[in-house]
Amino acid sequence: MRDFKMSPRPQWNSLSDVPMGSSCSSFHICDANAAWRVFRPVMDYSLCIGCHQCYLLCPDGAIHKEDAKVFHIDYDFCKGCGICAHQCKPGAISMVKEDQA
Amino acid sequence: MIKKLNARNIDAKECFYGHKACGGCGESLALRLALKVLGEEAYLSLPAGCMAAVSFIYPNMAFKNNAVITPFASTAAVATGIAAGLEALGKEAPLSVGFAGDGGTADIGIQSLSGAIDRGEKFIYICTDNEAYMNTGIQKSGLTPFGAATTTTPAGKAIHGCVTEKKNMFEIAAAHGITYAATASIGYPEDFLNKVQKAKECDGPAYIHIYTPCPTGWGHGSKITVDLAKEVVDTGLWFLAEYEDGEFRLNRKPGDFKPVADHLKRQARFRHLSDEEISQIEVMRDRKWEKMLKNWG
Amino acid sequence: MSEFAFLNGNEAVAWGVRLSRPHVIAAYPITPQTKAVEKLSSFVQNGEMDCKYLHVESEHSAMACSIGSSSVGARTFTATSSQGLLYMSEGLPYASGARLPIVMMNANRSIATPWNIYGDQMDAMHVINSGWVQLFVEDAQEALDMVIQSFKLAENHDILTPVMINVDGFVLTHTYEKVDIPGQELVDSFLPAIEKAPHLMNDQDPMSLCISAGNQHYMEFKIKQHRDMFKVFEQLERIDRDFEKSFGRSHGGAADGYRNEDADVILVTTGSVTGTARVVVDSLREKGIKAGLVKLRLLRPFPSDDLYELIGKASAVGILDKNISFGFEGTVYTNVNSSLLQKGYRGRTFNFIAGLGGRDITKENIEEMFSALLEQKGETVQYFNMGCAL
Amino acid sequence: MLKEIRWHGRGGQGSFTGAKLLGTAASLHDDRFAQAFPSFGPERRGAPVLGFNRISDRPITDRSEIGLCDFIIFLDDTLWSDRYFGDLKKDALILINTADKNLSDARIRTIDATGLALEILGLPIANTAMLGALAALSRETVSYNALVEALKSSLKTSVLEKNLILLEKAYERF
Repeated sequence: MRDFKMSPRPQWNSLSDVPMGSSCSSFHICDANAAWRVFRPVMDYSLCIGCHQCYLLCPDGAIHKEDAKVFHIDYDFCKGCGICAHQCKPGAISMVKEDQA
Repeated sequence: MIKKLNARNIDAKECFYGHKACGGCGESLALRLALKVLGEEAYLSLPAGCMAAVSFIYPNMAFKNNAVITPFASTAAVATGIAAGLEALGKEAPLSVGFAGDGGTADIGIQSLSGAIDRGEKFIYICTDNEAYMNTGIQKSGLTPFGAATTTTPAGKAIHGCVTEKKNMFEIAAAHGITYAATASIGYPEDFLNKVQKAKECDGPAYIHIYTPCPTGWGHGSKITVDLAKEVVDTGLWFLAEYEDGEFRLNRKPGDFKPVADHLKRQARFRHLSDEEISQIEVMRDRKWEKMLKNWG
Repeated sequence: MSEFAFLNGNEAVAWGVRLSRPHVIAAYPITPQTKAVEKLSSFVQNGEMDCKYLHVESEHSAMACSIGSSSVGARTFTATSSQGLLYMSEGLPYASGARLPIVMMNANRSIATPWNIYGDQMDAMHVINSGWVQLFVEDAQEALDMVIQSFKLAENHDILTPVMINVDGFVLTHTYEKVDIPGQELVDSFLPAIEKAPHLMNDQDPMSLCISAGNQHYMEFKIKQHRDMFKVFEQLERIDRDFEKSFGRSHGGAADGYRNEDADVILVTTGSVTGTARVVVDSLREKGIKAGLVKLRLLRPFPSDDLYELIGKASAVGILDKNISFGFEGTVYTNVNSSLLQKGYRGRTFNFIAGLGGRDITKENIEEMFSALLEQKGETVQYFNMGCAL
Repeated sequence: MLKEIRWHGRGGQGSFTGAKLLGTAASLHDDRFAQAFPSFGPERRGAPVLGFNRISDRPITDRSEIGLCDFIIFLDDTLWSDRYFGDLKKDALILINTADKNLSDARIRTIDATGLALEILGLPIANTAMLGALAALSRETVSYNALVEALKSSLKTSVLEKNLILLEKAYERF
C-alpha cells in the first residue's frame, strides 16, 4: 500500500530554508525509481492464484495488495529485479522489456 | 497466544519505500519484512552501510519511522540510548530496533552490541548478513564464508578466496544469556516474520541474524536472491535456530542436504572453487551440524 | 535553599548535573573524571536522582548512547577525559551535526604517549573542530554553575549545539573548595524541563536523523551549523545575566578580563591557571607594573570581538597554552593570533607553552611570562618550567 | 592571612582525609576560604603521598603546587628528613607524628599521634590527632570548634565519638 504523497524537491533560497540539524521528515520521497528498470513485470490476472508470494518477496514493496486476489504493481518504484516473476509458481508474471511493454 | 504471521495476514502498510538499494537486494527485503511486524512506531538505528546509504539520501527518506544513521560501530549503543531516552521521557513500551550488516555487527559493532546486550534493556538487533562489506565494494568481513572471493580476498593464484570461516554471531549473542536470539533467512520469510514477532514481544534484548543474499556482491542474477537464501538452508550451509529461555533449538533438521556445488556455482564469488575445496566446505558443514545436532538436537 | 559544601571539581560537576535533572547519563570511567561518574552513580543508586544511568562499555558507546537519547528529546549528560575523548571523537560531529543538545564534562588530561594521566588541555584541542561549544572553567563553583547554564544554552532552540565543559584534570577535578550548591527549586525555575526541538525524533511527525547529503546539499547544512554557532555569544551572556539574577553570581560571557582596562601587557589564559595568574597580576600591580589578564571561557565559538575589546591598547599579549600542535605552536595562540590579525591589532604576541602532562605552572613561571612581554624579548614561542635546556 | 600546609603520609594513612577535614573545618565552620588537594596520581597503598591545604581569609585562586609551607605535617616519621627545613617559610613549623623524643629543633613539634589513636580508637589512624595538634599550635589556621564541626559532618556516627575524644586529647598536648 502506497500511503504517501511524493514530496517536492526542496528549494533553498537562504540558509533558513536548510533543515535544522542533519535531519529530514521521514518518508520524504521526491524521486521515483522507475528509470532503474530494463524489464518490467506484467501481471496476467487470469493466471494469478493469489498465493501472495510476489507481494511478500518484493524487496521494494512495490507490489501492493488491493484485496486477497488483486495485486497492483507500483511502476514508479519497481526496479525490475524479477524476483516476483521468478517466484510466481503459476507463471502469472512475465518480465517484458520496457520498450516493448 | 500470538497469531502466526504469514504472507496473507501481515500488515499491508509499507514502512520502507522508495529506497535506492540495488534491484533484488536481499537486505532491503529483510528490512521491509521486519518493519511489517515492527510497525511504524518502532525507532530505527542503522549504521553507515548499504541500508543507511540507500534510504537517507537527502531529500529522499525511505523510512516511514523515526530513524537515525549511527556511527558505524554504534548501532546497538544508539538503539539502547534511544530506548533509554524514550523510557526516561515516560513513553510506554518503546520499541527501539537496530539493523546492521555483517561487518557492522560481527566486526566494528561487536563491542557495542555486546555492551548493549549486557545492559539487559529491551531492544531488538537485526543483523542482515550478506557476508561482506558491500557498501564499500565487497570487502571481506568477519562473516565472509570460507572460499568466497571478495575484493580483499580475491581468488588469487596463491590464496583462493577467503580462508577463514564465518564467526558464529548467533552463539556469541546467545552466550551473553540474551533473552532471545534466532537465525533466519529471507528464503524462509514466514519463519523470519514470526521470529521478529517473538523479538518484539520478549522482555529484554533480542538478536536476529538473517541471511540476505546480495546480487551485486555475490554475482548472481537479481531474480534468484530468494532462491539462494532458501537453498543455503536446504544445503545445510546456513541453519534456522533459536535461543530462548537459555536453550538452543534447531527449527529445521534437514534429512538430506541439497548438493552444495550447484548452489555455490550459481554465485560468481564461489565459481573459482575446486572440487576439493567444495568437499572441504561440505566437511566444515557436516562438522558444524554434528555439533548442533548433538548439543541442540 | 542553597547550602555550602566542601567539594572537588568532579563532585561539583556531579551536583550541577543532579540539579539539572537529566533523563539519561551514559558514561565510561576514566581518570581524572571518575569521581564525577561515581558521584552521579551513587546519586542514582540512592534514589536521589531520577535518571537512567547507562553503564556503557566504552566512551565510543557513551557518546553513541547520548546521541540516541538526545535524539528523542531526553536531557542527556556524559563525561570523559583524554584518551576517552579521543575514542568518542567520531561521535562528536555526529552529535553537533544533528544539533543534539548533549552536555559533557571533559576532565582535561594529557594524551599518550608517553602515557600520562595528569592535566593539560591537549585533549580538548584535538576535538576543537568537532562542532561542540568548548567552554573552560576556572574553579569548582564555575564548573557546577556552568553545567546548569550549559543545558540552558545547548537546549536553546536557536543554539541546539552540544556543549563540552572543560575542567582541568586534578587541578580542578581533585581540588576541594567551598562550593555553593543551589537549591533545587531555584534551579528548576531557572532551567525548566527540556523543550523538545522539532527536528528531533517524535511520534507525531517521524524524523530521519543524521542523514546523508551529497555534494549539492552538504555544504549548506554545515554552513548553517557554523553560522548558528555564533549565536552562542549572545545567548550565553543572556543566560549568565539571568543566572546572576537567580543565584547572585555570574561568570562573565565568552571572555572575561581581570585588571585589563589599563594594562600594558596582557596574558591570555584558559581554565584553572587563570587563578594562579590573578595572584601574579595582583603582585605585579603592587609593584606598579600594569599587567592584566584575559580569560577565554569559550574557545568555540571563538570570541574575537570580546577578545579584541578586552585587550585594548596593550602593547604585548602573551598566550598561555597547555597544549601544543606539533610542528607549529599552541592552538590557543593560533586562534588568538588569527583573530587579532583580523581586528588589526598592532602589538606583539608571544606564545607560552606550559603545564604539559601536569607540569606545575608556578607563580614564578607566570612572572617570567610577564617579563618576556614587558621586555618583548625572546622567541615567539617559549617553553616554561622545562627540566633541561632546549 | 594565607596558610599553606603540606601533609606527608603513606597511601592508606589518611593524609588526604586529614587535609580534607582541615579544609572543611576552615571553609565551612571558620568562615574562611580553603583548598584541599591530594598529590595527583594513581596512589598505591603504602607509597608516600602528599596532601595540601591553603587557608585564607580571602578567596584563593592560586592553583600552583605548594612549595614553601607554613606547616608541614608528617603522619609517618619514616618520611621525615631534615631536608624539609628548606621548604619552610619564616616562622613555619614541622609537625611530626612520632614517639621519638630526641627530635629537638625549634622548628619541630612532635606528638605520638599513633600511640594516642591506638589508645583511643584502637586503630593506628593518626590524622584526627594531627588536626588537634595543629589547632593547638595555630588557632589562626583552624579553630578547635571548627574541627569538631567538621568531624561531626564528615564521620560516621560509629567512629565519631572516639575521634572527638582523640581530637581533644591531642589538642590538650600543646
